Amino acid sequence: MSAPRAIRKLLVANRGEIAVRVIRAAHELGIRTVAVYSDADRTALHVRGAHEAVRLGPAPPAESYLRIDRIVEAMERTGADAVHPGYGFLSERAAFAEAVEAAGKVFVGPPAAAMRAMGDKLSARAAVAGSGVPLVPGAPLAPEAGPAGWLAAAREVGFPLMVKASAGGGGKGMRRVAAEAEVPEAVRRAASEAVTAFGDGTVYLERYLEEPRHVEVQVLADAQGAVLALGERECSVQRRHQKVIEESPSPVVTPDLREAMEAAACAAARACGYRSAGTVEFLVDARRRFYFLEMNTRIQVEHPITEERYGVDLVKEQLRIAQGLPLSFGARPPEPRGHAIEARLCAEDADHGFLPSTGVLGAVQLPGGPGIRVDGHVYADQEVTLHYDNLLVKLVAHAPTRAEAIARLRRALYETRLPGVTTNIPLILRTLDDPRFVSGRYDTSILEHAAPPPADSDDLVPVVAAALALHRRVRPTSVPAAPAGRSLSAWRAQGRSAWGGPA
Amino acid sequence: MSAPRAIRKLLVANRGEIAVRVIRAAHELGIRTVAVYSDADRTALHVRGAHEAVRLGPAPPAESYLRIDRIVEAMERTGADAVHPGYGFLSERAAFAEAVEAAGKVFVGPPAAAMRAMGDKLSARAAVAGSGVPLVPGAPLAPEAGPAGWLAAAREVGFPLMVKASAGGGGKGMRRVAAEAEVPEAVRRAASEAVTAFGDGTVYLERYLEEPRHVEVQVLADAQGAVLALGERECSVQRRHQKVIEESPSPVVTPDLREAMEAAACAAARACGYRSAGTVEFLVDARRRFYFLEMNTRIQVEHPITEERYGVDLVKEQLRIAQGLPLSFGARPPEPRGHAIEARLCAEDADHGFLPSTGVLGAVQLPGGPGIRVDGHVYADQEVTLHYDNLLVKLVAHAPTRAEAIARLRRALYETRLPGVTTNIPLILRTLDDPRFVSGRYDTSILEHAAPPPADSDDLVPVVAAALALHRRVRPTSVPAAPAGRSLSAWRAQGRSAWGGPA
Amino acid sequence: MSRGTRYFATYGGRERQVEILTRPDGRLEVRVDGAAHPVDVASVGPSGLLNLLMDGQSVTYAARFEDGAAVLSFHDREVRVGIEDERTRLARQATGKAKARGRGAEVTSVMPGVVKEVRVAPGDRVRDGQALLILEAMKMENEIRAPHDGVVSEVRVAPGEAVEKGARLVRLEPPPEDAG
Amino acid sequence: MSRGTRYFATYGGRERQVEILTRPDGRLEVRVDGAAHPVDVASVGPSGLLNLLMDGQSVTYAARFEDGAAVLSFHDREVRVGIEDERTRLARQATGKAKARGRGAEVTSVMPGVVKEVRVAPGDRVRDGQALLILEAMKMENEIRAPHDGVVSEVRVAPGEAVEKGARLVRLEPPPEDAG
Repeated sequence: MSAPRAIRKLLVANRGEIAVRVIRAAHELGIRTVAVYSDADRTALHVRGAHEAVRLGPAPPAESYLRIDRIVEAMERTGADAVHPGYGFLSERAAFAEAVEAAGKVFVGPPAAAMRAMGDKLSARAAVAGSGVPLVPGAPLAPEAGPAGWLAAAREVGFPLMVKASAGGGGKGMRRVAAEAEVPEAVRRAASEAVTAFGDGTVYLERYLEEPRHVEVQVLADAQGAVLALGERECSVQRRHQKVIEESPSPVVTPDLREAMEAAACAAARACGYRSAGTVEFLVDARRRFYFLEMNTRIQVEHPITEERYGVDLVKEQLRIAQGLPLSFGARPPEPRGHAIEARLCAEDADHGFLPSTGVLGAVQLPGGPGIRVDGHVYADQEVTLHYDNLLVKLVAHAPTRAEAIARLRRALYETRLPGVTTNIPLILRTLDDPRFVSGRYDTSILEHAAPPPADSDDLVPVVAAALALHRRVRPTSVPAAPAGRSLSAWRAQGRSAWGGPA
Repeated sequence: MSAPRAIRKLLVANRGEIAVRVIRAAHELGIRTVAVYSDADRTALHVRGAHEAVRLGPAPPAESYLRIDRIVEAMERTGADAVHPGYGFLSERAAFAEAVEAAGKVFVGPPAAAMRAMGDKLSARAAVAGSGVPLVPGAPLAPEAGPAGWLAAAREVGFPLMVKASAGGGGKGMRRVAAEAEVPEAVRRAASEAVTAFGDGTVYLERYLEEPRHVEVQVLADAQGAVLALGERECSVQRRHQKVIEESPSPVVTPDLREAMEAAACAAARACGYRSAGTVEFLVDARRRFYFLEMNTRIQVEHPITEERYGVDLVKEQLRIAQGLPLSFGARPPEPRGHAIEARLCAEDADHGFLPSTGVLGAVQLPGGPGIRVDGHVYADQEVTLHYDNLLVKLVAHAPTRAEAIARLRRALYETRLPGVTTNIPLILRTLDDPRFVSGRYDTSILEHAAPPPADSDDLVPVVAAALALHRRVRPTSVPAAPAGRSLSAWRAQGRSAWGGPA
Repeated sequence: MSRGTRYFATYGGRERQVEILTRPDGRLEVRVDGAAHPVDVASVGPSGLLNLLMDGQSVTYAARFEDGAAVLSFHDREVRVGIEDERTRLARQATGKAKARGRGAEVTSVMPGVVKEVRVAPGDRVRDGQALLILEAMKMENEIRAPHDGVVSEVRVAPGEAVEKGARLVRLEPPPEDAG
Repeated sequence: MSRGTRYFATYGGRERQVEILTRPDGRLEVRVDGAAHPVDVASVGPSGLLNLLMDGQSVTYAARFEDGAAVLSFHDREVRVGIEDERTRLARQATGKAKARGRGAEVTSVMPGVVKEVRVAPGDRVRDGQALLILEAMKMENEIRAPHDGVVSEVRVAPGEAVEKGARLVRLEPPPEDAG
């Protein structure tokens, strides 16, 4: 690892909302930024937001955002002295951190050794085993053992179990297995997905806990040796192991449990010589016992809910730590305030098997007002493609109480318009109304048993709305032709005259 | 005043960002909302955000938002049981509150008697005079006294002085007078503006303090008799007496001064039997003496900076108080956190005499991320007209320290795009860089001595940018015709092929 | 006021007649099964959104048309309303009912993606739920399964091929009568 | 590579020649006073914004054209660049210099608004800075003042009239020679 030093120019090796997020933090610290982009992202917000931008290659990640060589070359070309990897892509590849450091540049993240220990879930279990952190029963899996060997390992762990990518995260390379017959196919598919997503097909088995809650603890560790926890995030609202809604504090975590989990998280971080921001994930069972799941050695998608409660900018802290500075707030984190919830707005048809939705965004309308934070990368005319993950916007609501935060998030979702694609907003709204969510008594299966979309009502509004929309379509002669160019007043006038004046 | 009772349906008698703001608070409390609109606002965000909407009349305020009769009629028609007046328009007209209460409905605001006492600046001075609140030297003005009489009153007050509309606010009906010769014209113009803006041409004279800072204190008073202050807001960055940037806490206010000003503000509120949210404005002179200026008996444009620091939703508190509920946070306000700054983004050409700018907004891009709150009413294709004030968006930055809040606001302003109109963003950015602002040592004259826009540099970017933009215009044959309808990919493709691929 | 344009809307299992008339003052009047409803509709912005004021509600929505239905996107849900104008209905009635479906069935892609792997070939017998092919979309691999028992009569895609939503992937014929 | 299109840009008190060429691969090359600059420009969204990558900068801007100049809106400022293509320049040079300005001057409206009051009449002598009329815009009353001493030769608007930005309001002739 190179010695800490001042960062003057930061290359952000990512795209989407997290690239925008990192650029924001850098600019607030007076650090110049360099964006990198694939051909699909030429006009993306992170390209426009950064001071400079360098093309990496064609749209597929393997030819752009996963190209370590091109990213290091872009750092050389622009004179960037540090790189922030965001999440996903190269963020947990120790080889990337090493390549950056070999070029004499700063990697904004943990030491490569800590990434290696924690990035692989198997070695992570080994790393924390000695530190008293409780572990879920599990077993490694040798590819060469073949189906028979896999089955033997599976029997040892017990059913139901999970096949998981060792290098994984975000639900990719993950399969739940209920019975022995499913083991071979699940292992093959998980390994194949893991190769595609992470370039590493190693998978392992882990006991599947019943009614588990997914609760994670945010840690910060600086170069001076301080290791601090900033409370927990409840991440049990998941579909296909992708988090959809996260909240802090967790409704299930008592002050005693929090203290124990924070201590375990700090112990795990110390066990691997951690530095920077990191997240220790736990499963909490129905009896409030917790088990170490993995450590994410990067900034997490859902980090804003911690930031809102603590008034701490975690990305700025990462940048401080990478420069050898101590944490901004001294020896103790600020007192957390209120309750925060994040919803991930994704381009997908949640009511039809969570199918991804693609298209061109129209005039997006994002919410605002008190206690609403928007982290997105959307803009009018943006093409939503299949190349990257389908997260468009993270909405965070912060309020004095959990009930107020839920009400605030609801109203913000009602304000949001992302025309041109189908989003999971209807599902999120129904989840916020789900009695299990409202009571706080839910586990990671909540979305599997989600209420279906409401049945058609006898409300006349849809009937009239459909007729008016068709009327407009079939009677174009009754309206003036849409003017060329941007004569929008005329277009608006058409809307008025065609559809009638005030009631 | 009618007895407090539960509000089930709230009519919002306003437009623009404050109407959107009030609707947000109501929806979070589960209260149904009714918007009212003029013909210019048929598709405005507040109309779309509310559950119901009622047309008031043509665009001019006198025929729509100032029509008490039509608003009360809309309440009757929709069954609204309460009205929130926002700021401006009818918000400080006691007659409006009385008409609402005569109809058996709830006015969300102070008792009409308190509005009358404080709404008129002359009676406000009288009301607080007995409570030990320090007053600026001033004098009433009899219209019938004529120029000679006015001049006599002006001599008594002393020069320089201000002519102010008694019913005024927001810089309207206000004139600074440096010498005797200017008195008659200033009085006539101020009175004329006051008639237009407030329907009341009464004006008065007040001594003009040198190097004054405009600092106001937020108060909340509930029906149970609690009267609390929530710190101050520094509002000295003004142009033509319109606030442009506000911050909290004020860089000039010491803990002792804050305590004294909060006590004076609460005394003023008690002196007029106040209830609801209100703001007591003070001038603070170079020697940190403070003088009562007026009390605004409504929610204030800049209320969000207080909300961000205290974690309190002032509009929700107004709605609670109107229903007879005590303040949500008990006997003491929460501890404030960090520093908050608001910038008012207006459609005006600040570099050319603050001329109003009108037009049709294009694809607006609003900022987000940590510590950024956006209160706006903008949307793509919105027509910005001359009928209403030119406030488009309020940006609020909240951070642990003043320096971080300034840096955060700067980066948020850089993210903001409001194509189609000219805005004051360049002026705001230059002000945030102004050494007087950075040091916190500024007074209400800061914008009078603002730095001019920077001179042209020898940067080649503008040269190339201009040539490329013209090239696109004069060589239309080299690009495919813009496709009809929403084939935006083709349009984007045009942009790519015409302007070259990746460098 | 003259007779307006009639539409037939099917929603919530019920068909209603909607008549849209232009009043002499240029405003629209909407009648649902004969009952007049005051409405006001305005276009919002460049994305084809409409704002409808009706029956004490302010509702903003977008509409697209698919197979004789309007898919309406409200802020919190998508709703499907069968909709037909009078002329279309008369024309359809004159040419008889819609053609009966053929016996075979197409398995179509429910999402855009790239075919990663094809698991079946023409002539294969498949079971309800059996994986026919693997489609990769947004870095997730999705198994496309048989909607019922049958025999593959045609495979229309090959590995590596990009497909749109609704693309026909595999044609399935009903299983022979002796199939269990 | 063939000769490109030439533009003449005046900015910061200096004129530069900008040549834009299309390379064989379809990309553009920009030369400023002969020196090549790698650039990449792309349209962003529906509002005519352009993003320019050049000399280590990512710059997003909108352009409008007024009187032979481009007004460029960057995120933090508006910049005016005189700009002319070669053809226009040649045509202008052929027809001689722009006509000299007439001796009288028009006072134009610097903003859209409604005329509230007219303070002068044809024949009036006015002083530099004297209020000619009152224009109301956004509820503020603004005095439109004489840009120099002169004599009113024509008043083109009346109270109550709505005027656009740039509208001619009053014509001022130079004052008689004896004016102080």
